[in-house]
Parts: sequence; structure tokens; C-alpha cells
Amino acid sequence: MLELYDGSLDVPKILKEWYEAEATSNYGAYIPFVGTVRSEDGIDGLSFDIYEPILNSWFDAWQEKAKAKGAIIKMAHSRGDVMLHESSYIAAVFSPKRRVALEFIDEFVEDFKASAPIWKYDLLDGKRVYAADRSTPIKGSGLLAKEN
Amino acid sequence: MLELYDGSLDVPKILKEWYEAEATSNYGAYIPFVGTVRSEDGIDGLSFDIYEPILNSWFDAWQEKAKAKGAIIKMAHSRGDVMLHESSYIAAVFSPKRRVALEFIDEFVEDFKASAPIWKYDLLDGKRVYAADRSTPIKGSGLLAKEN
Amino acid sequence: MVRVEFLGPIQKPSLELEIQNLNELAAVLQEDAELSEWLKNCAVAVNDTLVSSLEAPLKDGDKISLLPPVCGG
Amino acid sequence: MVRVEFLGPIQKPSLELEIQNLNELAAVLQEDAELSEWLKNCAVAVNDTLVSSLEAPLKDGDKISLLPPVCGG
Repeated sequence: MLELYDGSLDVPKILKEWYEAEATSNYGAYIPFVGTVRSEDGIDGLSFDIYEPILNSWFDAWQEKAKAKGAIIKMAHSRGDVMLHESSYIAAVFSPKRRVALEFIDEFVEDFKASAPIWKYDLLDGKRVYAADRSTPIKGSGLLAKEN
Repeated sequence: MLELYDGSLDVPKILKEWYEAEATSNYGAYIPFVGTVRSEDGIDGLSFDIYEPILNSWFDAWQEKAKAKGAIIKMAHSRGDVMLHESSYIAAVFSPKRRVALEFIDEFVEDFKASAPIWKYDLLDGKRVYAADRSTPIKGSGLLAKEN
Repeated sequence: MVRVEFLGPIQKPSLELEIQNLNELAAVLQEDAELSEWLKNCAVAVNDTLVSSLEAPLKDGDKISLLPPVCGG
Repeated sequence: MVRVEFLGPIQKPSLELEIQNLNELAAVLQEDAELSEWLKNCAVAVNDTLVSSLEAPLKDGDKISLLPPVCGG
């Protein structure tokens, strides 16, 4: 399940809904990862653009991987502005046993950072500034550039 | 923070309390691990004994380790009976950045399983049966046994 | 006719182009000085599937997307 | 006099013993047939600190705990 929200996430509500939705699915481990906007470099917050078609297919491929190990993944992300100390991202793995969940949440979050088609901007003095220095080119980037 | 409860854990409430307690602490990552009783081998539930003095010192040592990396740990565990599909364990790491939290939650949960002075029993036909086959001798065990 | 979209921070309107493959797209886009820095770091999707080669033929109505470096979370 | 406690699933009442060190404790407990299987897998704490050697001297009032294999979570 992939949920996109305008603005910040209601973390307690989402964590509760996901927990209750799987209450009788017989998963022994539930590991959410919650990402929250930190105060640094004088920003007022962050802002996000999402390209949904590719985000959906990327997520579906991970859901298949999880399924092959008897696990499931859920994810929520913000669109638009998220202010300091608000949260913009939750990913969670449910699995029968702990090792699968502990390994999966790590792999999933790292690939999310490297591959999910989401663009981050700093909110600085009322402006939206692309976070170029913290962004990662998607694998295979540069295809259209001049060879030299 | 280490919290012990009689019976099962109110997971949504605890996850919410912990999230809100650190809302302005400027941690970028919050990773809870939730352990839930699975239906297997015909059990009705699990039951736990805890030896608090050593659990506390074990936990304090981990809190120091976390602090050295700018992180904090919280943990909740049940005493006594916890029935099928109820939860008995939550551990959580808060840290400024994600790598520390992802690595710490894994190391912490694994050491918890190997070292925390908690004993598990299956609830089977109204009896409390020590889960000997899933239990791990604490490092250094066997000190008092006959050498042979 | 194919449509080329620039995603995220590349502030550029879509293009409609008469091209047969991605090699031709590369040639067109490389002439845009503004885009040359982006091209080095952009991934390319055809009809919302990422591609790793310039050779695949394009057909009328295809949608091409340029994806600059990402940072979710 | 030291007190010896058996934790968790070892269903055995505490003992009060006049011993000077853990070597003496080992000798006493090894004579209890019921305990011999537990001893192979038990960790030992003196005053709630786990110990890794039998040599440390015991003093009057010390509390010794035997911890069988654990399984929290």
C-alpha cells in the first residue's frame, strides 16, 4: 500500500492504521521507518514533487520482492510543503520473522533514497530551492548527455 | 526509556507517545520494531518472566552506546501473559540520520534476543511451558557446569 | 509525434517532437545550453518505464520523461 | 552467608550458603542432579552483574543469580 498526502503526515494515525490493518495477519514483526524534517542550514521546511506513475511501478516491484519472502511493505509520503519537525515519510515492513523485516526495511529505505522519483526542495526565505547536493542520480542517468 | 507492562502492549498508544515525546528533539529518523505473538504450534499465547535488575543495566549500557552516536533508544516489554496477535515488545531508535538508526535497531534487537534476561513460555492447554528450543544461553553460560 | 516532459526541478515546458528514437532526442536536447548540465544526471523513461539504451524505436504518442537526481524522504 | 537465586524457568527455591567463591558454589550445585542440565546453559551474576570467572571472592550478603537461556520479544 502506497499513500500520498498533501503536506505533513499524521504519524501516530498512520502507524495505528497499519498496525490494526494487519492485526490478525500473523506477522511477528512490524518495523516502521519514520522520516522527520530536521532543523538545519536555516531552512523553514522541505517541499516535495512526486512523479506518481514511476513511483507506483517502483513500489509494486518492491511489493513483489517482499511477497516472495512472505512479507509486505507499506509506504506513505508527503507532497508539497512539510515544515520543521513534521514528518514526510513512513515506510514499514511486516513479516513473519524478525530477520526478514530488519533486512528488508534497510534495503527498501536505501533503494527508496536512490531510486524513488521524488524531488526535494529546501524552503528558504519563502523560496523553494532544489536540494541538488543531497540528491542522487537514478541508476542509468546520463543516457542523453554528450559523450566526451 | 524502558517500560514494563503487565500483559500485552497498547502499540498505537506507545508509538504515539514516543513520537510526540521527541517531536522537537530534531531527530530525522524514528524506527520502532514491534514484536507480535504469532499463531503457531497450537499455542494460545506466550508468557514472560523478566529479571529487572539485569535488564535495566543491560538497557542502560545500550543507551550509552546510542548516546555516543547521537541517538536514543526506547523499549517496552510485557510481563506475564500475551495472547495470540497481541504485541509483547517494542524497541525504537531515534537518530539524526537514517544510517545510524537502521544499523542500531538491528544490532539492538539482535542483542536483546541474545542477552536480555527475559524468559518465554508457551501457553498450551492452560499450562506455561518454557520455550527451551527458542531460547539462547547468555554469553559466558556454563561457568558452573562440571568440566568434562 | 512524441511528447517530452521534464520532471521535478527542471523548469521547462514539455516538447512535442517528430523523432524516431532516443538518439535523435539526445541530439535535439544537447543543443539546448540550459539542459546540458541536467542531461548528465538525468534518467530517461519511455511511457513511464526507465530505459537503459538509446536504441529502442519510438512510436507516435510515446511519452518520454527526464528524471533529474532524486531525494525522497 | 550468600544467597543463590534461580531465575526464570528453573523452579527451585533460593539457597543460603556459606561459601567463599564461585568454585565452591559450582561444587555444591553440581551435586544436585536436577540442576546439572541447567548448569551447562546458565549464566551467573553476582550482585546483578554477570561474571565470567569463578575466581572472584564472595562476601557476606552477596546475591548470586543463575540465568538460564533467554528469549525476550
